Amino acid sequence: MVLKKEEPQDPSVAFRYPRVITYKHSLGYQSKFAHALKMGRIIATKCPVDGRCTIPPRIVCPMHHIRQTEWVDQGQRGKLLSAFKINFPMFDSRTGDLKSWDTPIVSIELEGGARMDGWCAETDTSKLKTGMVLEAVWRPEEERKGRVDDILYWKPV
Amino acid sequence: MAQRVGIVAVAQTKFEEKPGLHIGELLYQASRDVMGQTGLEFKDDGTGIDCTIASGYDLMSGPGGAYMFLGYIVGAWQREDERVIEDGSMAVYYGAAQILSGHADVALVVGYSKETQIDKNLIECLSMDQIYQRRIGLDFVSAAALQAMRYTTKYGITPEQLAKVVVKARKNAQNNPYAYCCDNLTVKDVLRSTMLCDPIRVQEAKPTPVDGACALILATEDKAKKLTKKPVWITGMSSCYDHHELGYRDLANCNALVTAASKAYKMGGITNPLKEFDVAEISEHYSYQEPLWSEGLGLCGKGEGGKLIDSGKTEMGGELPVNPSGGVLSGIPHCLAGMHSVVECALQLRGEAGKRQVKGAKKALAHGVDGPAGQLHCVITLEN
Amino acid sequence: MTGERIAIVGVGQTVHKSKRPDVNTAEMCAEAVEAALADAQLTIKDIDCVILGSFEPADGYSGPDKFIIPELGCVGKAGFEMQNVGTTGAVACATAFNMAASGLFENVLCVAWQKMDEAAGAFGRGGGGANEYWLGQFPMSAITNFARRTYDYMTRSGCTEEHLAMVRVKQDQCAQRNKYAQLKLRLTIEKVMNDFLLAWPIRRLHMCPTTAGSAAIIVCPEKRAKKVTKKPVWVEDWFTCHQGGALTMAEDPQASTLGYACKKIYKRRGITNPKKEIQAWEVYEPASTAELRWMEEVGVAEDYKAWKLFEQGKVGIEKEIPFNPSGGVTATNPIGCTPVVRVVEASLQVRGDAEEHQVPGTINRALATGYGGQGENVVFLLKKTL
Amino acid sequence: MTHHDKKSVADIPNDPIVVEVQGHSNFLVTVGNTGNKFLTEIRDNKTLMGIKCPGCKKIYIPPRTHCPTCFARMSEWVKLSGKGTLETFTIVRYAEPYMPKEPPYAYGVIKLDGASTGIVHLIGGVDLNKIKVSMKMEPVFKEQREGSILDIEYFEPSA
Repeated sequence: MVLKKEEPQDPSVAFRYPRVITYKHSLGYQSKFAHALKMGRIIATKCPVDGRCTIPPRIVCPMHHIRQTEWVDQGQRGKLLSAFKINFPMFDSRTGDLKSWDTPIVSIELEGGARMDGWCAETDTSKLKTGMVLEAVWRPEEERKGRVDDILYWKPV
Repeated sequence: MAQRVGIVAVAQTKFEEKPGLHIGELLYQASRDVMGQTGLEFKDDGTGIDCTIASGYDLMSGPGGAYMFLGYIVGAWQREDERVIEDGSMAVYYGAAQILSGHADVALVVGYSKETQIDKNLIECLSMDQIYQRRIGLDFVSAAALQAMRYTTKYGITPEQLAKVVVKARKNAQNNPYAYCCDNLTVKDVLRSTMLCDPIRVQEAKPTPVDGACALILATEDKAKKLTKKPVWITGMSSCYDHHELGYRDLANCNALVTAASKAYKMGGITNPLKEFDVAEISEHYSYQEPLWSEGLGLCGKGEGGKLIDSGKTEMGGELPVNPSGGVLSGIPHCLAGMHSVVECALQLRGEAGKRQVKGAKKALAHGVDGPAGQLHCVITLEN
Repeated sequence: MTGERIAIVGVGQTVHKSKRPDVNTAEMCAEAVEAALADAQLTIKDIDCVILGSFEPADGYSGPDKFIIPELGCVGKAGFEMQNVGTTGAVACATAFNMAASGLFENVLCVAWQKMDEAAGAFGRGGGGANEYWLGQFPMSAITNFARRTYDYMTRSGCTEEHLAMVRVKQDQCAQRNKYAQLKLRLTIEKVMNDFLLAWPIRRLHMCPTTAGSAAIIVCPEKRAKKVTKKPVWVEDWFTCHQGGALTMAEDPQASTLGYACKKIYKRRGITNPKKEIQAWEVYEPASTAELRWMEEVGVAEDYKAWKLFEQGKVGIEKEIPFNPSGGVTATNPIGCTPVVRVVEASLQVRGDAEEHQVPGTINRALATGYGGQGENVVFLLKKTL
Repeated sequence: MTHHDKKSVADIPNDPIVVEVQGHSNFLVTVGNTGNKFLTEIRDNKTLMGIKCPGCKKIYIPPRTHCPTCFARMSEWVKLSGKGTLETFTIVRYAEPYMPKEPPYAYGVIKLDGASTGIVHLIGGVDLNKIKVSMKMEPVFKEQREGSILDIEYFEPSA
């Protein structure tokens, strides 16, 4: 998982082959979710059969295979499900760089029922207890890009 | 084949640039369409669809594992979904083999591709071996051009003959409501268009980018008869690999296609393809491929592909209309061409091809190709 | 199944290593094919269909089969390549089984590989597109997945870090007896517990390594299989269960389809007491800690009690539960090829040819699995006699 | 449950957004012993080597370890003159980031004397419009060679 330090001495034995592929992914039906993030809101798609809300939003409910057209506001707070810290540098899949991650990753069940991941302001994981209420802290509106990291982190209430 | 495999439903989306659509939406549209036609859903008691087979390169969808959503979008939640990393015809091939094996009774085969989100040439360049051919920057376009030059010079195929292929494709596409490019081209227009990679001109290459999806449902003979009044039968199929290094082959021949075709014809009981087939859908990514693949498929003798075009036998109303849909030269996305061929053949054999219908079509030939300069071919014979 | 009954007549694998500078990817695959052909006493001329499998973004290729095929001497043969992220190898095996059972072919060769020494910077590292573009900025990987899974498991079951270390030590003991395995570390519980912490409770030693390796199997229909070999390994059944990224780890940290797949296949084959009726297990565990939950899901331990079996020393090659006698995935992990290695190892157990790490007694039935993503599983049942 | 539930989501737009996602890679491509020998000979001695199959007696270039048709292990190296005949060519007139040169430039398949196969490489040292099939060709090597197939700068028509 860590890039090899030693480069080959002889290029005829091995050589580096750097390559970047740029994808222009359309968010399609997920676009509304991105627009909501820009507005400082979290919304989720809702299954018409069992009412389960999902983030990332999905075109169909995986279990019932029925088109999900209803969007539900998920509020700004949620209950902590789990938290863990990564102690080693990992690739940032957006930039391809190795990066240290010192804030814990938390799973949260939002008021609207959907579950999602986020970063936590509290770096001491021993102070994070399952069930405690966390609140979203957003980037300033002008800096938001319609991505999940528009939510800077979650902080205990 | 020990028993026949039936195609019970087919669907395709309109092929066009759809930059605003999520890639999963394409897949949903096509798969929902065939499931709606048959009323089949994924069931685990053997009364519905048993498995899903998709086609296409992973790197086309996104950086690594991006098609993970495939399963639940088609409704295969906690079910079998598998992916053939080749042209769509190979997914049909595998789907049919899976039914013959008895492991599945009903299979959903899907293909979807979104060229607007990616540089298609770059992805194809990534198919070349890294040490020699990719290092010098070869991609599928330049590989095809090398083949085109070799083929046309060896057998004296003229630019006019090749231009006719494009004109025919675009003319046929005018009868196909799903087609992307259906402009009124003349031979002169084609020959005047910009040179892309000698001897291939821009109009002689597959239009890109284009997005779309196809879907089919395959079933065992018994189930197919119950599911539809108009089943289409897969009677023979085979794939075959050729050398990867272009220098290892004589590019004027397509030995892999000859092998694949002879195996498929033997299974399907075909001895004179030009006479016995009523319609053919051949994957021609570049104009020279129609005459060359025709030779490989045994529709004419070696080096006679150009004459076959001139004879008009492959036009609509001819002895064997080739690509009534317009085919790949009218714009079919990457890795979907072969599956689209099967879908179109099925529509022809069901008599549901609308304005592009070949009257009374009973036997059809579908062909798919992948790899540089036709390294991997797949041939499927069908009848109603 | 209504098609032909099928058997594995030959298996082969490379010696798995972290680096293979002496060969390129295609040549590495050829080694496995040579081994499988020698094992089956066939030549490449006998093969009429080739099914390939690799996780292509880690190859740097779109369609790596194109350049691998000539090196395998398979020009002019039928075939294609399969890919399904983590379960790639398993899907390739299933495809080869289907092709052989279809009656279209006599001898089907299935080859899978991964050369991870090349792929340190593979496309899509860190989760890539797997999270549907959205959660992409989170460093998602097998490590974070299994940190969560294990954390959740520990809270539910009450097992301690020491138990997790016991699992790793058992795997190492098995791997030391397997000449093809990559990591042979002579571990102790202390060594594991003091290892570098990646994400609590996952330590570096708990995770699967990056491996360069390849494996191949040859599959034949019944009649042909009986002619080719005296020791065919019959493919009794397999079940594929993918949930296609339909759940994020936030939604269900224990999301797994292994239990579901096992229930289905046991029912289909009339297996009521898996612990007795299956004598050898090769279960894909990307992190050693996952083995605990997997043991429960396949039915050799009660829910959330598998760790007690380790405490009682009941797991091992000569012990009550011969789980992963090859050393498993934490010893060797050439991604796209790993499930094929499971099938190869399970076949060797059934034949009684696993040498040093052979489970004692008659192995009438063995179970192998492939795992991928966040809960994709393929379960294979192999038998000595039909 | 809370006031959020009543909050309308209708005012949130849903026009499609296109995001750019990048897939990065930095592969360390292993050439292997056979390829290594071939590339080292080019680098150190400006020599092209073919490899001969003991079964079908064909001589392959670029070399590989196993014969693509009979799967025999090959180890017999054959020194080639490097000269050959142009079997086919093309002139690339579109630009892509992975290309080794600015277009237009030419590729050709050169059937090498003494080998059973041809090799694909760049064509240079000639007016692109004057390239003809069945020209006699020979390799031009780079001054600075590093052990890659691109140590051959291009093939040019023999004088």
